[in-house]
Amino acid sequence: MSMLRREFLKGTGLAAAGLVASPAILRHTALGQDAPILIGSLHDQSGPIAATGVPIVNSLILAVEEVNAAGGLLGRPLKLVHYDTQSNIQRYTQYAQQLALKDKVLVVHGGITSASREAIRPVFGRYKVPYFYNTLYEGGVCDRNTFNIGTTPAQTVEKLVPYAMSKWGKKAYIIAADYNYGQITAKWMTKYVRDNGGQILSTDFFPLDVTNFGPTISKIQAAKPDIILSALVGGNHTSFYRQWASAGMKSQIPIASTTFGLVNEHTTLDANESDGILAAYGYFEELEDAANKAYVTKLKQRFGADMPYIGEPAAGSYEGFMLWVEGVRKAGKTDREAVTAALESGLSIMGPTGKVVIDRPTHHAVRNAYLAEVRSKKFVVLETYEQQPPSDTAMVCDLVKNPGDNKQYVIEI
Amino acid sequence: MDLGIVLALDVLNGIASLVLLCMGLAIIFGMMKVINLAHGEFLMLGAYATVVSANAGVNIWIAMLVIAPLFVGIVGIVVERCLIRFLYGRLVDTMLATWGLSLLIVGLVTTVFGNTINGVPTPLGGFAIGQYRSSLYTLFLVAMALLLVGSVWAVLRYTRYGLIARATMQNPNMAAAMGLNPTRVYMVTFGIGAAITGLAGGLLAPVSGIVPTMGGAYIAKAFITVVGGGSAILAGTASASALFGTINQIAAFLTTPVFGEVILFISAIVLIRLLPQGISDRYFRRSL
Amino acid sequence: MQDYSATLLETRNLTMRFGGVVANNDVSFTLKEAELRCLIGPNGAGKSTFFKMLSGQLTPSSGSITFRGQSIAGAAPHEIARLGMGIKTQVPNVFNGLSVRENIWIAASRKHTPPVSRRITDEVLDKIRLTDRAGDLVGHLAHGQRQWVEIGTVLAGEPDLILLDEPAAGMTDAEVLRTAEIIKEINRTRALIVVEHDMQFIRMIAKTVTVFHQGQILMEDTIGAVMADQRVRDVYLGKKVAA
Amino acid sequence: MSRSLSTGLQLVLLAAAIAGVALAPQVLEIFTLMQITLFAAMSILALSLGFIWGFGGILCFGQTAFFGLGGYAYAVAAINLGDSTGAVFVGMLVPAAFAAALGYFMFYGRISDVYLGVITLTVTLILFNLINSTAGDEYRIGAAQLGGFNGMPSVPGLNAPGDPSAVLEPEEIWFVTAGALIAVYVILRLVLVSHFGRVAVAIRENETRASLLGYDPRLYKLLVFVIGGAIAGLAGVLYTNWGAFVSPTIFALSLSAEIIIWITIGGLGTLIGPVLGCVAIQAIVTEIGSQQEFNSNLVLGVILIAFVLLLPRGLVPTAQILWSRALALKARRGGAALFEGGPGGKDDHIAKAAE
Repeated sequence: MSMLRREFLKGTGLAAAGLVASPAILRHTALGQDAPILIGSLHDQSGPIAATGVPIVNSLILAVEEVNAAGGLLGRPLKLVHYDTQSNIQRYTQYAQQLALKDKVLVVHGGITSASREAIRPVFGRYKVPYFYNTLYEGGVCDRNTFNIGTTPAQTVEKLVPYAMSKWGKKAYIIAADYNYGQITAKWMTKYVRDNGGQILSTDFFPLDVTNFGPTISKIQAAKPDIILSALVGGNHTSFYRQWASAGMKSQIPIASTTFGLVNEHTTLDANESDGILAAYGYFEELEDAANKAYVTKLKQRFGADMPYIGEPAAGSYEGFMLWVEGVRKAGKTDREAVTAALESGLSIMGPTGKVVIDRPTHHAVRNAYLAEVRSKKFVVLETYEQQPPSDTAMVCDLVKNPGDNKQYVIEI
Repeated sequence: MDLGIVLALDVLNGIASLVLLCMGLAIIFGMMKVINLAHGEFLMLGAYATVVSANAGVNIWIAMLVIAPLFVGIVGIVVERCLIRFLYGRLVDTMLATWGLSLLIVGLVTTVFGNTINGVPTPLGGFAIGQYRSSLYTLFLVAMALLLVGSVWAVLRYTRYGLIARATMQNPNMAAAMGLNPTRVYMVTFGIGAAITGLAGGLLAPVSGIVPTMGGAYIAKAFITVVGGGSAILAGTASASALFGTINQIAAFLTTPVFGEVILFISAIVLIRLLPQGISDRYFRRSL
Repeated sequence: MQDYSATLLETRNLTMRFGGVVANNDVSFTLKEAELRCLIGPNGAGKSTFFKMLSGQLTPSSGSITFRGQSIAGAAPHEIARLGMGIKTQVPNVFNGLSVRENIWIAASRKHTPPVSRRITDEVLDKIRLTDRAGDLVGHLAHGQRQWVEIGTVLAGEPDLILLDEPAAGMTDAEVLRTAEIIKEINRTRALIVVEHDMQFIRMIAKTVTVFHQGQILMEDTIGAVMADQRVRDVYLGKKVAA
Repeated sequence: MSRSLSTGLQLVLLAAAIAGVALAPQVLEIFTLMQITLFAAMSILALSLGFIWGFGGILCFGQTAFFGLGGYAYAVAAINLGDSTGAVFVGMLVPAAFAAALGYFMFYGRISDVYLGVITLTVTLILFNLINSTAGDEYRIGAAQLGGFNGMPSVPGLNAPGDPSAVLEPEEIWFVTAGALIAVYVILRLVLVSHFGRVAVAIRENETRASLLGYDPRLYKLLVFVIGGAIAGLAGVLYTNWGAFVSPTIFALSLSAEIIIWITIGGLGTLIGPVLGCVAIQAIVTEIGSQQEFNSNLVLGVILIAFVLLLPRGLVPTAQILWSRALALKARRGGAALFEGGPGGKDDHIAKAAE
């Protein structure tokens, strides 16, 4: 197993050598007609957030290879300049400056947590490098230089909560990670539970390093909810599902989550710990359409059987990348203003998740949302919601009216 | 009433987890005055050893109770031979080296196994107390903690190694004076400390999320508990675990886990301020 | 003019217990201005514990200490030092990582301006005969020389009362002679209490001797009377037998 | 080396450093300048712990508590005041006051050694946990939203004193940051040759002896701790200003440990050592992220272990020892006495400090 893995890594390293350029080589690249178009990538490849970062980078590498195999962009090859941000916010800022000022990339795809996005977004704004944030997040970013491709709560929570309530009951107990994403998602959960005539028994927040959920499980039992709405995040929080199942609670109170699967919980947990959990995202690897099948097959072929589960962040990054490529094609040049205008023109691509369009007023994506249930360590997609708009961010953001806007709004719910 | 029993179980579980987490660190710190910052990674290695062997078809109990401590114990001895033994008496250097070691282990495990690994389900299932349900595995953890405390006590109290260990704790030159090879005593001690930590990792594997960086969530708490407990390995670890475990679990139930943690930390500071040498030196002066 | 009959230091019923062990029991002790007193007694007689209580390193279990009429029992060491007491401890207690000159200078400069401190430092260096090693790290010196450095730091602080715990230990014969000389010289203006085992040395300097035994004062008299006393002989003989 | 010569040499080096800072924007590209601005800010943090640990003998595992408080205090004050000038002082005063309270609690409570380390570490964890859980809207100070785990984005940058509209350019921020580093270095040097500094070092050497000579070790340690806290706060201010961003990871345990690593690698008991160690490690860690072959943690782990085993005294003391050996060899040949230590020759302590 380990030998295989090492062999695989070596193979990947060699294959990637020509593609993921060493920045040292890039320092003296001439910007000639045949010079590659440089595309920046900032994702965590080590540390706690690497579980999300690795599939994203794999997906971007695939996207670059596909474009290059098809003759490149405007006749020029693409080259990915990637830095491992090491799950450290300071590295994000450092490498963002490096991408903008030294490598002089034309676009950057990057950032996983909202904290990392907010650290680098101003850097790209200041040095005028278009920035794509492709991960699902809490919504509210309003910045003409930034494109947010991932889903926001209005696109997923709005579907998940009523579905779970109609299936199981009206009394909900919310458990969420204690940071902005969790806090804001919990607010949206609360809103949709109330809108559907339900009741919130309690909302508990957990710092990302909490591993012992014993007291919480007792507390939930004391409250006797019909459903648990979970926005727990990360490896440590996976403990909750384990301890919940081992207390024999899984058969008693069902769980619906907007985060289950982000760090492959459905594959790392045992089937009897995870079966029946509901989740909603903009993408599932199990989607049946042909575009997705092709995408998944290519990724698995390219990176071997060890390619982790492909989640929304990886697929979203692929689509964000392809959107920018389409924007450049339509504009006929790589100039920032021209590409932004092209992207704002209602341009769309067909990605693994289906059709993706940039919503002009918010710079978010109008895209499909899916609802799925875990069965035998796989997601089974139950519902498809076509072309969901980012209606949450739309409440606060209108870049057509205020093109100079540049902040993340907290949406009053 | 039922809730009271469930709560009491939570508290016991909190104490038992702390005892399991800290014992290995306490032995290494108490006897060798080495602060092992790779403690969390030893724990992680124990969990990985369990999960990998269980996924390879080994019986879960053997994976947890035999393979995990054995594997991490061997890792501990290798680490002691290759690294720690050059640094005895240099507290800060050992911290630096074990910090480096912890990064190295995280990096190695990530390189070999990737960022996530398929876990093992919790064995044993649940049981009911009135209308509440709790996990039998929790009771098993409590029993294992008791067993561990009992065995460490018996070893220290009745075996030749225990005698040597106690002598070394009181006076590092004692072992040499008794005609023993302190190098071997240290090597064995480090190995045993590592093995116990591996066991703890194995025991926690079925109830934790298992990722290469999981050790980071435990190291600070273990460190604070061990120092708060004082120099007596058993009395110190047990009493500090009991105190902190109770405070943490009750505060977490009544308020939120954040305040559970914060209150635990504040009580640790108050404890150290009141008893600067740790609990055991104040109340259990001549204990093990 | 100093009043040489005035009391400088007085302890009343001074007692120190460690758990069940009584290290000092009911010690009442008086020292006059500019007096030189020697303390003798076998190991474990409580001399060092007595010094530690005087200098503030230990807080007495009960009893009082007055220095210049001020109660100092339980005061912090630096407060007592500021009142004018200096101590050379049994184990050399110096700044090993600093040079000889820096050691002395630190002591001298607490209450003096830099030029005065430098002058005092030079004088003390001369007195302890380490001028030519002033730049060396104290940690690199021989044991006897480190004793000298510690005595030097005590002198540089210009205390009115100096406590010396085994000043001659580890010194060569010549150094012992020199120590005795210095003690006598200091004693012209200041009071001293000297703990020592070396009876030769005691004979060189002693006027009045206090004998400690099992934490208590056994007797207090001139050197001649003490040496002639049967109880003292028994104590020391007993010690030899025990050893 | 005579004292006057070493003072002269130091002045020459200082002049060279100032000239280097002044010329840097001319010769370096803007990105490199921003990178070394960061290194300069971190070097100030390294100096703060290098001072209290190397010269005050206080091993603080939680120096990031003051660093983080400085960063947050600056951010909150700058957002509320509009002008960054006052905010810089707030960013130093808050951590200094916090260090004073914490130091009083520890030193006057006679807590020492490893217990001191545990308390500082625990305090840092508490701050991290508390700030981390301020994600809700209700946690705001004036106009500043604390933001929990995500931190506070768009922190106003430094502006010309009194004129909030004149936000400094990267070159000017470089001058301010590097200037602050030099100023802190010079101030610490002066503190160390002052009476206060020499007593503080004496207390590090032997606390009992110092108190028996009439110095109150608690007071001196407290002052050293407060100075270190204020400097760490300044580093936090400059760090926050560099990234225009502050988040709870500024309190992270890993950063606390990293500072200790900088100092150990550079050389404890020197002032230049922590700076060199900091720059070296920061540069290495940054470079690691540019390569794809190995996991970053793995590389850093190997480097640290190699350092401890091969160069336990740290870079600067090892270089000094080699240098003095070379000189001694020369002296023996030439028969001249080159060494004359004396008060103020702080580098005498290196042998000890490297333990």
